Amino acid sequence: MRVHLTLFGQLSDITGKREMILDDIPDTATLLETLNTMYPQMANTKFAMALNTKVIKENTILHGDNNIALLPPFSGG
Amino acid sequence: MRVHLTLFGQLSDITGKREMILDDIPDTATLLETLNTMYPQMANTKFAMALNTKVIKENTILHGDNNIALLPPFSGG
Amino acid sequence: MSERKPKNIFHQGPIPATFIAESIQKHSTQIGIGGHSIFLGQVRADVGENGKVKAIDFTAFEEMAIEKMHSIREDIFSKYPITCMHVHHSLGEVLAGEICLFVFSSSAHRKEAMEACNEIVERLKAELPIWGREILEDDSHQWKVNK
Amino acid sequence: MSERKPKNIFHQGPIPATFIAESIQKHSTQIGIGGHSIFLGQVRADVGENGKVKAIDFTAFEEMAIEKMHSIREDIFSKYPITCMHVHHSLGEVLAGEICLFVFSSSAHRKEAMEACNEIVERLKAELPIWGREILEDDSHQWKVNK
Repeated sequence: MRVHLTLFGQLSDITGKREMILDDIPDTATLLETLNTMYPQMANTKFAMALNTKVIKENTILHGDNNIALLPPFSGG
Repeated sequence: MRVHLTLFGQLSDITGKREMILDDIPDTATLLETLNTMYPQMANTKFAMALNTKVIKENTILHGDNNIALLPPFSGG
Repeated sequence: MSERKPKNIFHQGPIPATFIAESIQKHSTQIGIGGHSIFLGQVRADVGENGKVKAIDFTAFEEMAIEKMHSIREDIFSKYPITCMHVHHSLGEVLAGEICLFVFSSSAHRKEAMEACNEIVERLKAELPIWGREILEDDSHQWKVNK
Repeated sequence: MSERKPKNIFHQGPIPATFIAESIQKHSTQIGIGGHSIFLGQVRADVGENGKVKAIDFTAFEEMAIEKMHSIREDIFSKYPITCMHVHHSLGEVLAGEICLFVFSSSAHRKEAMEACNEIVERLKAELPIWGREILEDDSHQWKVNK
């Protein structure tokens, strides 16, 4: 499956990117493994994952097109 | 002793006056008796008494000139 | 802290929104501030058994109110690490929908500004010798009662 | 209450004091309101081990933030008898001393407006996907951490 990934906060510093497209990602656990291989520093950063604006905590099987955002701790206000 | 009396809130409605001067008032208990005789309606109204901006609760002997204010319950804000 | 002098808190008539904006704007030079808490009292068109309130005419024992507000200010500054606080209260007539009270506190962190602001409002309503004469739509009046 | 639609809360750059004044002024027609509670977040020139903050550059996951703010709004309206609430948050660069957050709630009686305002601020800081990139005086940056 194709993943449109958006990276916020310090994750955009670590990856040097605000957005990425990744193909052949069957589930979110695979996405995380792939990212950790590409950017080992990400393992040191706490973040949540949102699929189409909903935060997901468990491994989730992906279908069709997927907008996934990686969210470091919020610091608005 | 002379008392410069200032009446606030509903007390100015009851007395029809914002200020009064009363002579020969030896203490605050006498002041209250005098006012209750002049304006019997005042007995139905709750108020505090301030001598020169300080609230007094006990009968107080008056000396020299005295600025006394009668303060119904506050309703600012 | 004893160098603070009593400030006049009274403002003739309603407090304009532009006055509030100017007060906020003045704090932009104080770059240690992280949060401002503001409370505004607005004259409410209360409907009671005698009719609907169209305005409140405020009077105060000004000298005593300013002294009392000064002592509240000293207490608040010693209790909360705030940067500044400002209080403005209307005198005279304020129409329903207009602002009659403006309380403004600022601090490095939000909680202190909010707690200070709330406490200032509670204390000034209870302790300042100010009276509101509610003017009803038929031009009769009644004295406001704070709950 | 389900007819309320998600509102955009984002404002490009700092929130001007005049914008706040206009927002206050608009409420003068709502004569059932007795109190307004306002919280303003101001960018603080924090000094840390890496230097002094001169600005914060805010980014947000806007779509999610607006959805989330909508659900906070529904919760607040069902919990407190408030008349209205407004939230505005900056995006992009906001200099130290400038306003980056404006939360405004109004109700007939003061306590509800104050409690609602405090709760909105707490929840939005914890729940909205917004990030502050602190720009230091030497033009390096670090990511803001909310306590």
